[in-house]
Amino acid sequence: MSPDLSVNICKIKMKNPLVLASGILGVTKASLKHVAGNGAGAVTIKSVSRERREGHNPPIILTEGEVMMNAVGYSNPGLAGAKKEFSGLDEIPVPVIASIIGEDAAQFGYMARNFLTGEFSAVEIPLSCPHTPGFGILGGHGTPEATRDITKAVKRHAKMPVIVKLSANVQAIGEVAKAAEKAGADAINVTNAIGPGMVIDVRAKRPVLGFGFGGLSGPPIRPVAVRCVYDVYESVRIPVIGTGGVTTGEAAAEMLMAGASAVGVGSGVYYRGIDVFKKISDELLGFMREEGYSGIKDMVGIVHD
Amino acid sequence: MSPDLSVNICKIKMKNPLVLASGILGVTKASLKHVAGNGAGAVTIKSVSRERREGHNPPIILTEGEVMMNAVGYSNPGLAGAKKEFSGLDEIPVPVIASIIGEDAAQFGYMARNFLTGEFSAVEIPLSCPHTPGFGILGGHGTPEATRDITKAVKRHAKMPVIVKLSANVQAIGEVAKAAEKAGADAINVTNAIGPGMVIDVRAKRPVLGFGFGGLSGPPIRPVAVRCVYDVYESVRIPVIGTGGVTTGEAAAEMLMAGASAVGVGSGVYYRGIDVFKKISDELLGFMREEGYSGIKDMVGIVHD
Amino acid sequence: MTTAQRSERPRMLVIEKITAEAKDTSSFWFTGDLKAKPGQFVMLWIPGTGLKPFGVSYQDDGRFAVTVRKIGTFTEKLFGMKAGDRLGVQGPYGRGFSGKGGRIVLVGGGYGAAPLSFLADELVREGKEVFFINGAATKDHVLYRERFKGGKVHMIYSTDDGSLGHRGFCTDCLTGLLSKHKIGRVFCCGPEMMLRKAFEICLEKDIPAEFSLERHLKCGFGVCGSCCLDGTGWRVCREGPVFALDDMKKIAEFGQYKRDASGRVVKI
Amino acid sequence: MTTAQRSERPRMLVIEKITAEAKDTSSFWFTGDLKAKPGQFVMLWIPGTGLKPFGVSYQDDGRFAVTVRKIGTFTEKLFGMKAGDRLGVQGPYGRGFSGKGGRIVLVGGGYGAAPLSFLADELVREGKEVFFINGAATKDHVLYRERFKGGKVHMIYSTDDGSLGHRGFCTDCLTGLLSKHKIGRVFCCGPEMMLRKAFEICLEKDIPAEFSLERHLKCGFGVCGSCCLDGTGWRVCREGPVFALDDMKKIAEFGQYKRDASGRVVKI
Ligand SMILES: Cc1cc2nc3c(=O)[nH]c(=O)nc-3n(C[C@H](O)[C@H](O)[C@H](O)COP(=O)(O)OP(=O)(O)OC[C@H]3O[C@@H](n4cnc5c(N)ncnc54)[C@H](O)[C@@H]3O)c2cc1C
Ligand SMILES: Cc1cc2nc3c(=O)[nH]c(=O)nc-3n(C[C@H](O)[C@H](O)[C@H](O)COP(=O)(O)OP(=O)(O)OC[C@H]3O[C@@H](n4cnc5c(N)ncnc54)[C@H](O)[C@@H]3O)c2cc1C
Ligand SMILES: Cc1cc2nc3c(=O)[nH]c(=O)nc-3n(C[C@H](O)[C@H](O)[C@H](O)COP(=O)(O)O)c2cc1C
Ligand SMILES: Cc1cc2nc3c(=O)[nH]c(=O)nc-3n(C[C@H](O)[C@H](O)[C@H](O)COP(=O)(O)O)c2cc1C
Ligand code: FES
Ligand code: FES
Repeated sequence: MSPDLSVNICKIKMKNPLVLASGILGVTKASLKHVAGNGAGAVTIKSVSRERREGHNPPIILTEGEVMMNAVGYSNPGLAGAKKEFSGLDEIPVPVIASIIGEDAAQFGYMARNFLTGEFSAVEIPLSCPHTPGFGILGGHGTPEATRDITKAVKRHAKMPVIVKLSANVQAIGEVAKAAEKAGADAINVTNAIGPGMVIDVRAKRPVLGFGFGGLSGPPIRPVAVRCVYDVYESVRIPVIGTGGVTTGEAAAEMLMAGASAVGVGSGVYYRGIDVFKKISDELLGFMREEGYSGIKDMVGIVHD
Repeated sequence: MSPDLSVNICKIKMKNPLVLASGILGVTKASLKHVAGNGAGAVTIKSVSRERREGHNPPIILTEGEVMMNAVGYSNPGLAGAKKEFSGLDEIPVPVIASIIGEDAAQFGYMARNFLTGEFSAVEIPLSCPHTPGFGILGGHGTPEATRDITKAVKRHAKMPVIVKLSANVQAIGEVAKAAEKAGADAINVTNAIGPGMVIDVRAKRPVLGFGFGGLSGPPIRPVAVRCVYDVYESVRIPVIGTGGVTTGEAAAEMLMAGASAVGVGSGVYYRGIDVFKKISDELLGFMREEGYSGIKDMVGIVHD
Repeated sequence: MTTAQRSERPRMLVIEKITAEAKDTSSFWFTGDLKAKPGQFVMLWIPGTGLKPFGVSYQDDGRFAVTVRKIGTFTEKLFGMKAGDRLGVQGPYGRGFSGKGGRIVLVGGGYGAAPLSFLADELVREGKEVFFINGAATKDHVLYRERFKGGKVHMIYSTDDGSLGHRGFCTDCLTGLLSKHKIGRVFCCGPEMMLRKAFEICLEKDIPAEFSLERHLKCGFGVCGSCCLDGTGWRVCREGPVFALDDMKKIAEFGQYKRDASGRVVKI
Repeated sequence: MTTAQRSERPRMLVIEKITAEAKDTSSFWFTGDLKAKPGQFVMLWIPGTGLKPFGVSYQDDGRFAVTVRKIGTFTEKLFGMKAGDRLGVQGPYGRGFSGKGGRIVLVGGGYGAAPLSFLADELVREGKEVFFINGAATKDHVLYRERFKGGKVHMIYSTDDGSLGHRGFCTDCLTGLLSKHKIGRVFCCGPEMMLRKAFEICLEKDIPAEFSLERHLKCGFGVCGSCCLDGTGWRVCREGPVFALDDMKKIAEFGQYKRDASGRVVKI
């Protein structure tokens, strides 16, 4: 019998453990559908704020060898525009995860109340963007206290699982994860882009990114993400989505073994093409067959045994 | 006229800005000499503690694509052995920087008093190792308070410039740098290995490193190091040594432009061979010629203008 | 297991020369082996100002150029630069024109003529017969009037005010050509309304055709999602900017609307 | 600008078979195209136990082996494994034997015979005349007694107790050979005191020679500095483990001392 790739994490049923990470494509419904057609098990929309945002001035993304760096700055059409954009989601054949942002707990709560519809399978709250003033790390959302307050505010209004997205940049990631769990989070996603970093063009004598610095993603951050997943798995009982640098089936297996129940894929869309989801699924299946795993659960967290 | 590569940072006179980073080779005097012969402007010894340490169980280093990860665990022959090892340093044609470690300010002070001889041109104190229990980040040395106390303890006994080596892992790196400056530090070195990260062998179902996790170095961490240098340059007036992922002349120029007065090179020894120092010097010279810089100073911090 | 990638960041290149092509339109020349295909674009970086896409308009012997119309903030800054200054160049990106077909018609409106002129060079090199319908607002706005003087490309001009060639829509000339000659394929680039007209004509006459679309591009290499098209979700910067007629049918927003820097829908 | 690198981490390989070579000494066989040169070594990883260097002792047709002497913690664990189990293999690392010279002498002591036996295979393949002085404590400890039975390698045995071949130092046999034959080059591997003797003999007779050194290796690929040699600072894992006679002269610690896992100097 062929190994079973399906997972069911906090009531999100997925045919495989691969989730499109927020902010890579996902600006439009059509784009999510395109990604779903390329084999993703679930898709996340690009984070939405109450007000419309143009984001940082381009360049907003660069790659430097295997590293990707971005400072997109949360461009999004705002609550009203996004609500129109993300309706009729039944067109998308896989679960759609919302992503909402605010500058404080009240704004997060507002977004949860006014943006979320029953069409979403879950909502993710990134408390971890490293390069947008007022938000995430720069908004002071990375502390256990802020994590607790924001999670509570969202839980109050969201009639769906709430996923708290953390950053590897936080020192005691286990403590932050515990704060989220205690406040009612249904799952943890680690990690957002890390660093941040700066790339300077030595001829222009200027940082390349319009914002100056930006978060790192891509294959080289995978070891950091795996370590975070490992730490969070030791700290909480809610499921973990492991995100960061996964581009191959073996890398996905590594995340699962570290303790992830599902795996986020972002930069992989660049490194291996939009069909990265199909590729990773196939490779994961091959790996499971070779190593004799019958289902994803058999791998989750086995490094901790 | 050929551009001038020499630098003079807090009385350390170097023929070029490239410093062998601590812990890459540097276990013996002969090894330092070998590196000096391959073009380094200065060399740093592997960190020495009072007691002899065997370090973590191998594997202690791995590479995963462009990332290097290590958890050496501060193996060193201890104060007595190292004192014998590092005498007669005049054999080495470039400045030699000592590196001492302890678990608290008192131990650092003890090492400064008992280990440092006039043969060293400076002493570096790493407060930033991400993977050795009792030391660096895991020893709680990354806070502004610990940084202040340890720096003061070393300053009290060291009759030479004191370089404080920080970690990108620290959230407010500018604050930590300021604490070091205020306590009398003569220079800041950023960054130590970052992360930490974990690489799991999916067939062995185990972390590869003997210690489980380890610090990241190599080309992919360069953007993070550059950003740290940029931030520290904005925060303090003492010179900065920029370390992390430098393997080419352009990467060295990038560090300088971000605000570094000298450039540490560690993993580059692997990525481009032990003559990496000669290679980077030549490339830097070529770059300066092309772009019309007559000396290193002309580049330092120009991104801030 | 990931393949080693080139770095997606601008390289600073010296502007070799700037040549005026028409009113408010100039070509910026660079030395370098871009290896672009006609229809591909580069991202130009003006440090401190921004990053914008421009089609490649010339390429041979280790030189290439883009032809830019002065429109707003970025392009005004660009027009303030001179030969010897440096500019960041990134790419080439996107999928270009197939170049397939025997007797070929190019339909270019405004700076849309830019990528088509590079395509024309290539087609001539391959010995193909090429009709180039070159439309603009007025005679003063017409690009490349000298470029194809050799006669190997049949130039057909069209202006809104009739100051050069046909007066009116350049797509009228397409209808004319298609009824006179057996045409293998039509390649179009220009304002979306023009593209839409050309699309309808080719659809009706059942002529193979390809269209180069413009949307708001931020990254240029398929990551940010700002250029995705409704109907299919295709990225203009990656699956496009050139799409074949059959694919165009599936692009629901074509000729209707696009999105701005925030992702908000705006009418065309 | 850095070249894409292979990853320096163990690959888990199935132990194909384990063959006893002598008392407490076995060869561990793997399937895989190692592409090692004689004298190079691999790092073996037993997850949870450690990582140690072992010379490659066989290699052909997509198979290779290492020959291990049971000595301490790591090797005891290794001897507890069986065919079908998996082991991490990393490398090959280091610079091997040059293989230069016409008529050749190999001098191996204990498991030092392992890398030399792989070299012998290669030299025979090249049609060279090979004398292999194979020294061990007793007859029971002698490796590869069956391996070179074909006769293409002149085997000369030496044991401490005289239970097989010459009784005493295997270097005595080297002196004997050098006085009888015109020898092109000598390759040595074994305990450092044996190497030192062989070195002095070759130095005196002015015969080209190469020596494989052992030091405490931690990383195996030139980064940690645990294997650096006094006099030159060379790394056994990178500039070595094989050094030519002229280079050996510069290695101040040769035959004197080495360093332990902490870097502390210990007498040899
Ligand atoms: C794939 C692709 C290829 C392109 N190739 C070329 C090319 O070869 N030559 C060229 O000159 N431009 C080209 N463009 C357009 C170019 O990228 C810029 O959008 C344009 O130059 C305007 O930039 P700006 O900053 O100067 O104007 P902005 O300050 O951005 O805009 C000024 C005003 O012009 C309007 N405007 C902006 N962009 C356009 C537009 N594309 N068309 C009409 N009005 C616009 C805006 O609505 C605004 O009101 C291409 C675009 C794409 C997506
Ligand atoms: C380049 C290189 C190639 C090598 N090739 C081989 C090989 O082909 N076959 C092989 O069996 N070994 C080889 N070794 C030695 C091997 O790496 C181990 O050091 C050895 O197997 C001991 O490991 P252990 O953990 O079992 O013993 P340990 O527990 O480390 O040591 C047990 C005891 O043995 C002593 N000891 C440790 N290492 C040695 C040694 N190398 N020689 C003598 N006594 C020692 C220790 O001092 C200790 O008292 C090689 C070493 C190097 C550096
Ligand atoms: C271009 C880009 C935009 C991103 N935007 C968002 C975002 O809007 N919200 C969010 O939670 N994470 C965002 N991220 C972070 C990713 O979701 C993901 O956590 C990170 O990139 C690490 O995964 P990866 O290495 O697979 O890309 C963005 C990342 C990139 C590269
Ligand atoms: C194998 C290894 C050992 C290291 N040991 C030390 C050490 O003992 N003391 C220290 O301050 N830094 C140590 N470091 C950190 C390096 O000095 C340097 O800060 C880091 O590797 C980043 O620079 P790089 O990318 O050029 O290697 C070590 C790094 C490596 C890779
Ligand atoms: S411009 Fe970013 S995906 Fe197309
Ligand atoms: S074993 Fe690490 S440098 Fe040789």
